[in-house]
Amino acid sequence: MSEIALELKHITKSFGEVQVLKDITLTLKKGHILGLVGENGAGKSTMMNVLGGIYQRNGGEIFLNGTEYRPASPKDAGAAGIAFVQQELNLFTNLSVTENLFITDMPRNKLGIVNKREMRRTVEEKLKEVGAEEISPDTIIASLPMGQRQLVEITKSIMADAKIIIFDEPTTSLSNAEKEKLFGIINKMKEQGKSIIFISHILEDVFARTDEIAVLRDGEIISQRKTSEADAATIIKEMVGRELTNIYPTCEKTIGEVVFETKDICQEGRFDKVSLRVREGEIVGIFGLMGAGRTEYLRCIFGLDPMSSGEVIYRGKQIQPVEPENCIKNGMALITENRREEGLLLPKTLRENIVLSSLKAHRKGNGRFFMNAGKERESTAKMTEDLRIKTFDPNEQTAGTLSGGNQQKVVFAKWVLSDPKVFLLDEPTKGVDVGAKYEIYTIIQDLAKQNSAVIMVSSEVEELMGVCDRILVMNNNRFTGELTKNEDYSAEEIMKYAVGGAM
Amino acid sequence: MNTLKKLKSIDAIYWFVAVFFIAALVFVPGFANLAALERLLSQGCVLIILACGVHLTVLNGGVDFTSTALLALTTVVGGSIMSTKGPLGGSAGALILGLLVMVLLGLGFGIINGFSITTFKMPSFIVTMATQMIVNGLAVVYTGGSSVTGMPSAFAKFGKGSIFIFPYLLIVAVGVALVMHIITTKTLFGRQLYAVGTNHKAALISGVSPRKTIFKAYVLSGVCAGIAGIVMLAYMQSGSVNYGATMFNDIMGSIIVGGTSPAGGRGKIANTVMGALLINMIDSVLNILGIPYYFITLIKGLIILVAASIDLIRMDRKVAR
Amino acid sequence: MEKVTARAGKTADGKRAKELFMDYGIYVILIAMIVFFTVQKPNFLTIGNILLILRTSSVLGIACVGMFFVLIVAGIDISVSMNMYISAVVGGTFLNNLGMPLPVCFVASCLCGLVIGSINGFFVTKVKIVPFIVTLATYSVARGMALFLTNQQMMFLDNKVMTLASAKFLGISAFVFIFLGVVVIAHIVLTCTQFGRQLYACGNNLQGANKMGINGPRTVFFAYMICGALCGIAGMLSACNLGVINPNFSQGDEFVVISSSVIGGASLFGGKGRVFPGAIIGIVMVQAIINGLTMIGASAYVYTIFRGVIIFLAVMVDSIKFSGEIR
Amino acid sequence: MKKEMLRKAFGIAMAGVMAISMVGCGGGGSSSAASETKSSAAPEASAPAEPSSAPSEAASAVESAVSAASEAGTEKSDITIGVSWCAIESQMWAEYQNTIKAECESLGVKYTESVAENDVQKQNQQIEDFISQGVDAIIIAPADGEAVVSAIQECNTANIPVIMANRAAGEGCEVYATISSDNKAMVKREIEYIVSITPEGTKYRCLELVGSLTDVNAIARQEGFEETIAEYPDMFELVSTVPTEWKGDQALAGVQNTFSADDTVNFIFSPSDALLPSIISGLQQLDKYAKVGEEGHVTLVTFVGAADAVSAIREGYVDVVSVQDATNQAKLCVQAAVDAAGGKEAQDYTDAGFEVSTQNVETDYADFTGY
Repeated sequence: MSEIALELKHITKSFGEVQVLKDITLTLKKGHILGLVGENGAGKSTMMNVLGGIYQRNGGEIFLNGTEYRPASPKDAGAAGIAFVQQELNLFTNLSVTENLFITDMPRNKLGIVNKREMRRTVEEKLKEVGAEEISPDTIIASLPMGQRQLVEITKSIMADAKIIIFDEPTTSLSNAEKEKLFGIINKMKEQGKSIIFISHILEDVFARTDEIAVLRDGEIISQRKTSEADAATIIKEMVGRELTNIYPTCEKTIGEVVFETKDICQEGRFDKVSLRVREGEIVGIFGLMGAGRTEYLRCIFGLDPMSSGEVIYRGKQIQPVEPENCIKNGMALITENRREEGLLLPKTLRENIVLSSLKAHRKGNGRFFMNAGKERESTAKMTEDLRIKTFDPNEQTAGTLSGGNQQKVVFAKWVLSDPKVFLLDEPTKGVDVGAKYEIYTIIQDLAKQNSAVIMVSSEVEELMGVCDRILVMNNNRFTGELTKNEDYSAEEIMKYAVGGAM
Repeated sequence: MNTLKKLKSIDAIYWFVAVFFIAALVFVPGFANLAALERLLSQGCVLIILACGVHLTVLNGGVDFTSTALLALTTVVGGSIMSTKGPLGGSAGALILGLLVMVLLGLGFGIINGFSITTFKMPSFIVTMATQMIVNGLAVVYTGGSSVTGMPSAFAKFGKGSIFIFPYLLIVAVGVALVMHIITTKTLFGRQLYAVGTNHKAALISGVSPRKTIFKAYVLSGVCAGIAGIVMLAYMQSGSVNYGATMFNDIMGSIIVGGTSPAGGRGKIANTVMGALLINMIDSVLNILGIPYYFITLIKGLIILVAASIDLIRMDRKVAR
Repeated sequence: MEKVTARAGKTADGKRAKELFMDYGIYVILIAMIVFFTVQKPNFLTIGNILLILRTSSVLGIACVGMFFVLIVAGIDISVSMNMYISAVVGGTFLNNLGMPLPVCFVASCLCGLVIGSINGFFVTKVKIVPFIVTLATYSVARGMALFLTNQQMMFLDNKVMTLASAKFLGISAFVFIFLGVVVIAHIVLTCTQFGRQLYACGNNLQGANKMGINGPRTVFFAYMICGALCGIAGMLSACNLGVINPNFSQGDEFVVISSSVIGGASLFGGKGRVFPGAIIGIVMVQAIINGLTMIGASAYVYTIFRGVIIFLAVMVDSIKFSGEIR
Repeated sequence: MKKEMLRKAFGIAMAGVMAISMVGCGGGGSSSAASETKSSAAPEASAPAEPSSAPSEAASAVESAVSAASEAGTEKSDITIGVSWCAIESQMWAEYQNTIKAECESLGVKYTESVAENDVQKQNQQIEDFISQGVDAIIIAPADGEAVVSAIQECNTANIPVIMANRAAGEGCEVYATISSDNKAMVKREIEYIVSITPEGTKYRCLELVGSLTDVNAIARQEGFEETIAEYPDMFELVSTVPTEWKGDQALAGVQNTFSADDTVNFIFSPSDALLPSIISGLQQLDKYAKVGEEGHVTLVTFVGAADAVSAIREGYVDVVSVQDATNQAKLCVQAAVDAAGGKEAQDYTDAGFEVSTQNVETDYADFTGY
């Protein structure tokens, strides 16, 4: 099995003056899984878009099964047998499963009327193929849970009988069970002789599942080698270009009394009397599989989603009503998992973003209406420096032009400035490259050091074990386990609680 | 180099206004005299005030159709209260009451709009369209369709008077624009408004209440419409249910030509004022040149298209989304 | 967003009732209106009058169908009314000055509408200007052109248009058949063709659609083009109906069309709406208000207020369940 | 004459230049979008120049005729009259406009106009722009006589004589001459006339169409009609009042809806001939369009005196039209304007109008064809 399915030679691509791809040279063998790793902004998405016909390359050659390949549109790529499973789900929530799967290629008669029966039959077959026969082809996507949507997305990629399938961070929104299922499907595809490119931030997965690993950095392929010959330290080094000695920072801090408490939180159809206590200076991790209710819990106690009953208490005082504005007033802060949609004002300057949640504190004197621009600039300068945000001018540069890690730091800066005492962090390092991750962990530790209570939700067990003083495990909208640092931390134990088997 | 950079950073609209104005001064006979300029300035006042109000609603991605209808309702109601033919005989008290009622009417419908949009989550487009019909209907019911005349002399003087070539009405308009400018740029509410307009969810999660902010924007727009009604009444010396009927395009034109993004979150009051002046000047100059009005309509439409296209190109260059 | 599974007991029943009300609130208002008018004037609910309402609705109904296409791709078209005007003028010119047969005139106005629609589509998809602004501008441009072509005067149409206006099959006006025909075709296009489903896809997530290999801009462009073409037909049909094109022809009708479409279930946020029965319900509801008020001999002054209130209520019921961003 | 053309050309060129300069300023960069729009916007911007060349040619043709006339010996060639129209939406106004144009031409007077689309605010602005333009006299056909007072005051200050066409101005301003007709009185007289020719015992069940409720003239005609029929309760019964906003489709719907509610309606009052074609279309669709005296005839009473209305009377379908003598009014307006500009006194004139009916059309008005 050494036939080459896809070969990229010296691909270059630039936007205006910025050269995003400098030299991409890559080979994908038939029936192999190629893992592609690299920091955010290394050029992975651009490379994929070149392959997918969304962008046109500036230079270099691509050979598909030995013949020159130059896609002019996504349709060309599809016709050539290249399929994509995207990081963000590209499903139309207002259409049915069948319609989503056939959206560009519906079977139809001469009048253009589509053959619904034929479509449904094909979809049923394909769904069975990926082991998702529980999904009805006529269901509207909006009524499917996330995991099932991902399965639909995968089904989509096998619709066209693709020879090469590219998975772009497919596991970010999946529970472990779903993840296993996905890898099962990938292996099955491999057995069928399909070639797969697997892009992921999660090194464990890459090591466990791939035949080869290629590292992409700054628009160049740094290395491509057999997985069996690679080790994590080297790969990480190649990704960031420097050696990371300690991924998780530690610091000296004192953990005090219980300051934050959620009591008997109920939400119609989801939570039934869920409680949680956090001490001063403590970092509490919440682990749970997708759909366990972690994100929903944070959003619920922050007042973003309706809460039918329950109390949110800070320092013995009940926060009432539980609405974002009031929660913030009482010292709470929420960092959501999707910063571009919910965290930042992308077209606005860093200054405007950073002072956003403490606007009232930046009013002039004792006045009620007017803003104090000088004070804003001062705070912004301090924050960019403290959190080491890379920017040429925080008063001019817009948040949309920053890299993922820097954007996340701006979100942190926004909250650090308003000085809350309870931090709710939802996947704070999602989509952030390794270097920036470290800095974000440092920020989190610093917060705890300054006597804040931190609740951190993450899908990466390792990360929680590295950062948190205590880990709570959630399953089916309940807390099912609790582990304390250094005593009983073990990934297997956590997973056991998470799948709910042990209880 | 530095001056060039500075010149470049001036928004395009100022250049257009300046170029158009100078060209009109040079080439259009009858334009370059003080009386004509004074007339030009007094014509633009109502548009400036209305555009400033609607500007706020556009900033959060909405729109306010009601403001033009409020122009009709406030002038007939306010006019009938302060009229010398009215029950109060045009006394000073009547004048004050009339002015107050006009602003309150604007405020009231602003509250209704804001409440419906924020509480029932109705799209502003439809809400304000429906309230526009209702407000217009009320104005017609109130007068039976006839005009209201007989403004007290003090009010007439206010409407016709001027300092040098600057009509009193312009001073009101500039005052309103200035207040709006300060509100949008210097105050807490202004910052909240831009934040909500840019990213509704991010604003909510950062403790800025979109509901309160949007509500306030519509209320302010209503108040502006009330004040615009006062200026209109003073300028025309009569109240009519017919006012504002064809103004909406000009209002949106002013805002768009001023570079405000109709998607929300971006745009300056000062530029909208300039936009209003430009639209007004185009109207006037083409009128003086004897261009048929349908060409004026057509040209204004084209200018909106061109201005919006340019704005997008500039944004594309500025922000890589 | 995600469906909350209802719990057993009373609350669920209450909730279901509430949801039912919200889903069918428009129908509740429609029925309430019908009952009100029928009580006031029993001949409101006769076959003849219902057919009449349908007939009165048919012209703007066709424009409504066009508006559905645009609303489904999350756009809006303010220029519909002036598009109707200029198309009617073009069609009328073919009829009067060139002496063309009526079908040719319809083709001419349809083409004219199509051109205006294409201009809208071009600026929305290529230049990427917000549709509201583009169509506001083309509104002015089309109006200016139409007034120029007519020299701002009334344009009388040849008498042969009356044959179409009075034509009846089975006692039902030809207009109704044309309207229903357009609705049926549009319904089939939207539900049973790939293009139709792609329209919904583009309205739901345009960027996603592009990535999926749908030619998003082209699809949206076609939506505007179809809307334009249908407006062209509606314009000529209206002109045939009236026998004359006044300078204020169809002025303000864009509001009627948009509000009817929204009442009929299309969303200003795109991706939603069924032409059948939505477009019919929407426009019939608005026209029934006018018909009913005329029948009960209401004062001329209450018409606009009543219409405004009904539109307000209808949209309110529809919006309460909406959970997205406030605009 | 050349100057005039230059001005127009300049106006259009300026708009074009502006549009292009806007693109130029914005699109200096190298982005592909910029060039895309540049190429798209430029032809758009030049678009107005194309169609406008036609009217300016037409205008120049008129002007050359004017100058020819002035060369032929008329001595008033340097007078310019500005005419501010409320709107040219009915045949009467078209007649008015054509007559004034022709009259100006024959007198060798320059003519310039603006149309306000029935928007009173716009009309005020346009009148003020005439002042800036430096015209010698202004003829105003107001959308609302009360609402133009403020603009007329401006004219008074600028010493430009104002002639009111068709409708009088409100109080508080000086008008040189008023050539008007009293809409309300005319409608009243028209209804009286109908009463006088209607046999005793006839019952009229009336549908009244109302023009725009925001238009004072529509209101005047409505009041005239309603007040008069109230005086004859035995003869008239008002079944329905339908607002039309001067729009044909609403008039048509109003007719159909009313007949659907009440088949016995036998009298329609139309406030303008502009609505008549739509009313007739509605009646034809209902098979109610019969001649006077025939079975099922619906009495049609209308206002203005357009050609199609008069011919319909001649054919016997329409009963009565109240005619404003637009031709004569227009001539008087121009005469008054020329007199005023020449410093002479001008006379007010009230056009009483006349009724043309199926009974008198062949006798008294055999030559009258309407306009």
